Amino acid sequence: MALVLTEEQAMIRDAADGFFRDAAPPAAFRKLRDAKDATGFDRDLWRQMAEQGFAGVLVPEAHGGAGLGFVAAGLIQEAVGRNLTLSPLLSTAILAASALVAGGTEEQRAQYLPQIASGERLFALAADEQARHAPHAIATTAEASGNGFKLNGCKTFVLDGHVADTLIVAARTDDGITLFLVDAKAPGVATERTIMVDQRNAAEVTLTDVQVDGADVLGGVGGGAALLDRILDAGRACLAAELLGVSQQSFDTTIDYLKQREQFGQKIGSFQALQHRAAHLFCEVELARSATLRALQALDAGEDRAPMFVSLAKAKAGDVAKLASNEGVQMHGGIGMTDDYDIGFYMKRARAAGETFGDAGFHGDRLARLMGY
Amino acid sequence: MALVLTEEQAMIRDAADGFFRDAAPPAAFRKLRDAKDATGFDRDLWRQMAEQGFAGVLVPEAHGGAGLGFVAAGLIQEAVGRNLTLSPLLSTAILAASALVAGGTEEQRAQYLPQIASGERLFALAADEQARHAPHAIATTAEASGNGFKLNGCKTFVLDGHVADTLIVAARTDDGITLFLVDAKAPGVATERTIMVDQRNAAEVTLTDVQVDGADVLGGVGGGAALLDRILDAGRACLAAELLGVSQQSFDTTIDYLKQREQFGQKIGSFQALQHRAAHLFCEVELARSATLRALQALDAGEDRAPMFVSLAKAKAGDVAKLASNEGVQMHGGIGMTDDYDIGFYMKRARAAGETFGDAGFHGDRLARLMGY
Amino acid sequence: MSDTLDAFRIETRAWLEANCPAEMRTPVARDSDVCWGGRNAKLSGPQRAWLDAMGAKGWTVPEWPAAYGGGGLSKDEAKVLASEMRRLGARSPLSSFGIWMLGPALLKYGSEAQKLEHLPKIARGEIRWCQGYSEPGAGSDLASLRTSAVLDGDEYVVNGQKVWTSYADKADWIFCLVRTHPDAPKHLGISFLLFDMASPGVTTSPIRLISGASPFCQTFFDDVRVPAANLMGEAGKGWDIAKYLLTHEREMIGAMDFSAGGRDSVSQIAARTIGLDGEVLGDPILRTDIVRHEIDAWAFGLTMERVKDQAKAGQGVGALSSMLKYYGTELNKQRQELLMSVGGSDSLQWEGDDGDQSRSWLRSRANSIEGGTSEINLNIIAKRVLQLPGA
Amino acid sequence: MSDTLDAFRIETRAWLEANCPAEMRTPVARDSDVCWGGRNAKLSGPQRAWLDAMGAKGWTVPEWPAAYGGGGLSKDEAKVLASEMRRLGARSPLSSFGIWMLGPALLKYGSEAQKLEHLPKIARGEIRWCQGYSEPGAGSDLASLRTSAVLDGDEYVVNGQKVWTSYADKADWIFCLVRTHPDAPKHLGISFLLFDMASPGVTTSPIRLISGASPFCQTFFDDVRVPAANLMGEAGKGWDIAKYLLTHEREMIGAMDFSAGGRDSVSQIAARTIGLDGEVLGDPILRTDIVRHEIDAWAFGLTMERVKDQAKAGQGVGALSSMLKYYGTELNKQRQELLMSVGGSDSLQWEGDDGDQSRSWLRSRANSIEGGTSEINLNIIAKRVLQLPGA
Repeated sequence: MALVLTEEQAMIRDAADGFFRDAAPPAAFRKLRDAKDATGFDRDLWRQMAEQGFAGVLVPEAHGGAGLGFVAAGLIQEAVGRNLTLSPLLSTAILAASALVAGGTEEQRAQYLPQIASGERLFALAADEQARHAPHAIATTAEASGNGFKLNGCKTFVLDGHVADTLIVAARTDDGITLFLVDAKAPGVATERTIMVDQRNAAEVTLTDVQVDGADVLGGVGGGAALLDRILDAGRACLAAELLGVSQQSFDTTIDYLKQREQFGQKIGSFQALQHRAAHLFCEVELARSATLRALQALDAGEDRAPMFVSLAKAKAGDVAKLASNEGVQMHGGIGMTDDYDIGFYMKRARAAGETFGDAGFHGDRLARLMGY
Repeated sequence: MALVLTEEQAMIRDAADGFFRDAAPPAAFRKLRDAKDATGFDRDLWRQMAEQGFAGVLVPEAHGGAGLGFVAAGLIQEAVGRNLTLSPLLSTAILAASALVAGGTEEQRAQYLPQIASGERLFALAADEQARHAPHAIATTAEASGNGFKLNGCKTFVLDGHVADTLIVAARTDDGITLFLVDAKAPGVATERTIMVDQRNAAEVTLTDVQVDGADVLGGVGGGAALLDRILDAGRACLAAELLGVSQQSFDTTIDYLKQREQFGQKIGSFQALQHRAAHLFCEVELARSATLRALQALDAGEDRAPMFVSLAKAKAGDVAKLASNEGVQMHGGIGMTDDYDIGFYMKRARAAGETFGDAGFHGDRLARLMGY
Repeated sequence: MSDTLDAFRIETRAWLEANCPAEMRTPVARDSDVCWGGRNAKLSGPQRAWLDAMGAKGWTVPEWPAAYGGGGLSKDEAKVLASEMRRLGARSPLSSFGIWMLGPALLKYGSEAQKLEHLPKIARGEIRWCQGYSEPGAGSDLASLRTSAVLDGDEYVVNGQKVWTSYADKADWIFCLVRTHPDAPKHLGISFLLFDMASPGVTTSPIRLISGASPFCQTFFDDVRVPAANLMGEAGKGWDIAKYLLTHEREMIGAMDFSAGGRDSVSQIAARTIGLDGEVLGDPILRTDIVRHEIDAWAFGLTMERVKDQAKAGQGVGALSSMLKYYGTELNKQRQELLMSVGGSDSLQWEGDDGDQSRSWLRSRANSIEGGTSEINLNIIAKRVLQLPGA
Repeated sequence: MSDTLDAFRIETRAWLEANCPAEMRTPVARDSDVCWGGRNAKLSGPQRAWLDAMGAKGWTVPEWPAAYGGGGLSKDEAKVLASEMRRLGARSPLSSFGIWMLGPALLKYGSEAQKLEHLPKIARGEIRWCQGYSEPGAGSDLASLRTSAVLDGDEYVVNGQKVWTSYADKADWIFCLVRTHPDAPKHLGISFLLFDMASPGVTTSPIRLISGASPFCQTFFDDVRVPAANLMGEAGKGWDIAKYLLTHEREMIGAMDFSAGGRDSVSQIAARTIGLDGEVLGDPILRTDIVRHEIDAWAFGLTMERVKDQAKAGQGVGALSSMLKYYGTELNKQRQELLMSVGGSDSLQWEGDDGDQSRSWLRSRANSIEGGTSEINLNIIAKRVLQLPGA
């Protein structure tokens, strides 16, 4: 497959760029932050995103979605990254949709996928239990009980857990890990919202004797580990795309600033030391772009090597976003440290998205293991 | 202890600087290289070094040495590093002298230490058996035989093994590792010289049923591992000092070149990108200097933490010498790649000395383990 | 000599035991535990007692001359005092830009009248000072500042704007760089002026940083009238004083950020947080990054020690403040990046005490900007230390 | 169309089967396996047969027009030829700076007479070319070159010195940058001259590199007389041709150094040499460095692919040759540093075959210097791609 966008994909990119620039630019992010509302994002924006087909980007057309695939999803996430847009896109449209598409029964797909595409139901993935990503380290238990299971355990870093209607919970059953669809309002589910450094919302979710039905098993009993990896890889690739957007916007903003700001009677962009750092950063952003596109294509094609490409992309895009935003703040000097400028927001988002579902170290280690060393 | 040279040490530094600059500068190194002689260094220079007290720098005055200690030895090695001087200083005056001082019996010390100080006997440490430094991975065996032992095994990277009169061999005995003093001309000892990238000489030494006497055990049967660590730490700290000399000379040469060479109608030293890299390198060389001095002082004081300081110094000085010489070649441009200029010699020596007795990765790992992580 | 010192030690120990309140012998835990003094200081009873006792002896500034409110101690006596305070766990009675920055400059460049007026009040914590250096258009290129001071009779009339004035909203007086000679070459038109922040025409507004609140302000001067006698040093020679102070500041920031006393190393925190896998840290890639950082941090710490020891031994150390500032602050940023990685999602929290780590990380990003950027310090090393040619 | 291509493929396959000697179907193992052509070429029988057969069809340069000795193939046909040659494992019949560098420039800037004279001989490997660009005082600042060419009747008289002329001692002709207009601004006084290395007054001497022997020479011109008709393009406009060629060269070096076909990755070599400890490489710190390198190397490989794919799709890719040159050569240096670490003391050996690794490492250090230093390429990215202002 050629490493270029198809015409359809180029159109999606242009549409997403235009939409987020107009409807959810950094100024909207700032406004939401200052308002400190309980939702943490704009439900009206989410409705518009559903109308645009973004919420259903991974939902097959048969279930009311746009069925555009991962490259398209990545292009939308990249625009989100450039604009710092707050929305349940990742947790619902990427993670939950790919979970249901890959592991859902016919009934589950028919029930939930249209609700994802229409934007009416929000999901959250309750997998991590440790502060450092270790997806198979699951202590939450699911014991057989009645015609279903009883869940007990504590989940951390549950993105959008505070607003989710349905949780996807990973728990340990006799024969491995199993995923469950859990009503967030079910008895025994306690959710505590946490606001993160990047204004995203994560939650601590405590499950105490939560009763679920056998029909709520997602992907078969004991089949959760492989399914979880697929869901996480979908999320990681799209996070790589978002990190790419963060990098590109940090870079562009910084280059603009280098062309405007004067010190010592010269534009600071004329100083060779900054020029060389900017030129190096340009190369790094291009590398992150190539790796990310390849990972998204690999997911679309269902390649066996997709996990390798995903780890490559997440590691590289994460490191580059950190470098781009750090260099951005440093080259902005003092004003880069002020809340009045946006560049600091990109640094915060780079750090948080870089951490989410495994940082560059995690994915470097995973990649090496997948490659046999 | 203050991190400064004592007056005596400052005098030794000045004497060593003067001696090597006059008697064994880089031009002498080049001449020896081009002559391709079988010894690989200048025996007359070695005699002069003995007269100066350099060969006996670690030999106590009671045994005819100067008894100056490790800081002094490091200052001599630093001058060696600056001048690329070829000599058996490391293998004989540092490794063998510290082995005998730390582990020799009264008889062994009385026999060999004066011969080291006078320069008349050359030694080589035959410890490593793998291409990557792993000092306790010893497969060479010493089986009880007669009133002594019979040695069998293969040693690699034996510095100055081709000219040594006496080998210090590490071998495995029933109760651990034991060191032996072995006559290099004893039956069963086969030595093959190898010329390295930096023109130093290493040898492959094969031991086939080599018979040694019980009196040739150094440091007690089974006491070799701890003694070997002490000997190696002495060598590592002095190699750090040599690497510091390599760094400093690479740096100074490069700064001079930046002040002379013109391109685009300007001195290239006026280009800010090169200035910043040079300024960063300046800091790195200063850090290497501090770490090296501290390690040598720790050895002199016999501190428990000496191994940590030694690994710190070897890791830092090795990395800095690599950086300094690589930056040196790059900033010299094309001529830096030619054999006519000396800067390439420093790059070669930085690589080889950095590798010897553990590279920065080895010592980083060792340091982390010593610190408990 | 040693006998005299011993006597001084015994005496000092007794005095500290008698005068340092118990509450002042506990570690500083929160911002309000730090005593900055000043006209509007809100001090607890013990803070006030401790400051007054130490101020009266001049031991807030042990080595300043007694005539200016100092303790008049020798270097060795001052060391004894410091060690005895450490022994007791006594807090510093006074944190003050007056002590750290203005004082040394006043001692070197001030008139006798200025020294007598200002130094004792600094020593006793009566007046809190702030520093008026940077301007919106003059950051790294500080000398391009435009705040003007025009002589009108025996007063200067000051107009302009400063940024990054730490605690300007809490300070009583400001030491301020102003342009008195608009037509002179830019470094020669600058003067060093002292004035009361309560003067009509001075207003301040706080700057919000990415890490949340901040001590920094913007400060505006609108026809502020300052007696000409408040000029420090000669008119047009303020740049020399500024450079002197900046060098001082750089050493302080480099050293402070790096070695905030007795804190745990990254590896200790990581071993606690992540745990070991056998004998080594449970994350092999992060372990590599941590050990590289600690090698540099340790070698840097030894370098600070060596610089000090060489200075004591009377050996020239060159213009090393820029090296300490550059390398120390870069290391501190790296430390914070590593601590963020060690903490994982826990360290992404933002609100309340849980957000301490993320705020420390964000705060650290300013280290390589404030008090001379890393780039400026590399320029200085290249030009002053290495003597590389100008462009 | 596809039918025609299929027919071409069948025909080509048959021809190659018939004409490619068995000896030319084995991988290139040593320097002498590479055929450079030229008047003094020492070719084996099969090399000669293969070169002559391919040269006669113009398939050494498949896409050049047949009138100039080329194959006259379309892009798609050329791809078919390449894939059929790969299928057979056929070696390249001819390595040549004439094909890679001078040819494209001749096609773009040469006169009809020059094309007819030189291109067929390049295609058939009859004449071997070298490049006369750098001078001792003109490295990165190539345009400051001083080799002079003064018109004397209908001849130029050339005087001066070139360095880094690859294989000058083996080449038949040189394409050479000379200064024809000493008083013009430096970029405008340069011309592009072609001449025979056998001309009286041309001497060469090899340059010894730190890695041992080298293909590079110094070349001296002492009153060398060159027909004025050998000027390529307009007098004084040689700089445009030089820039065109340099861009070409940069892409080639960046790509070649990086992806020398099918070689093992560092991790494969490391796993073989060091071995695994459980599932992971036996050296945790080196493993970290290797995985970081491979992430970059892989992402860079994908970027080269993307640049090519975008070019095929007709999407502008910007002036990316500098990026490929800069990043590709830095990666290759890093690869060699890592391989040295993997090999430990074995890789420090110097003599004979045992010294291959250390010589490859030393050779790689030139990658970021030759054909435009990393610094020059960063300058170009900053200025041409990012449009940052000049100093």
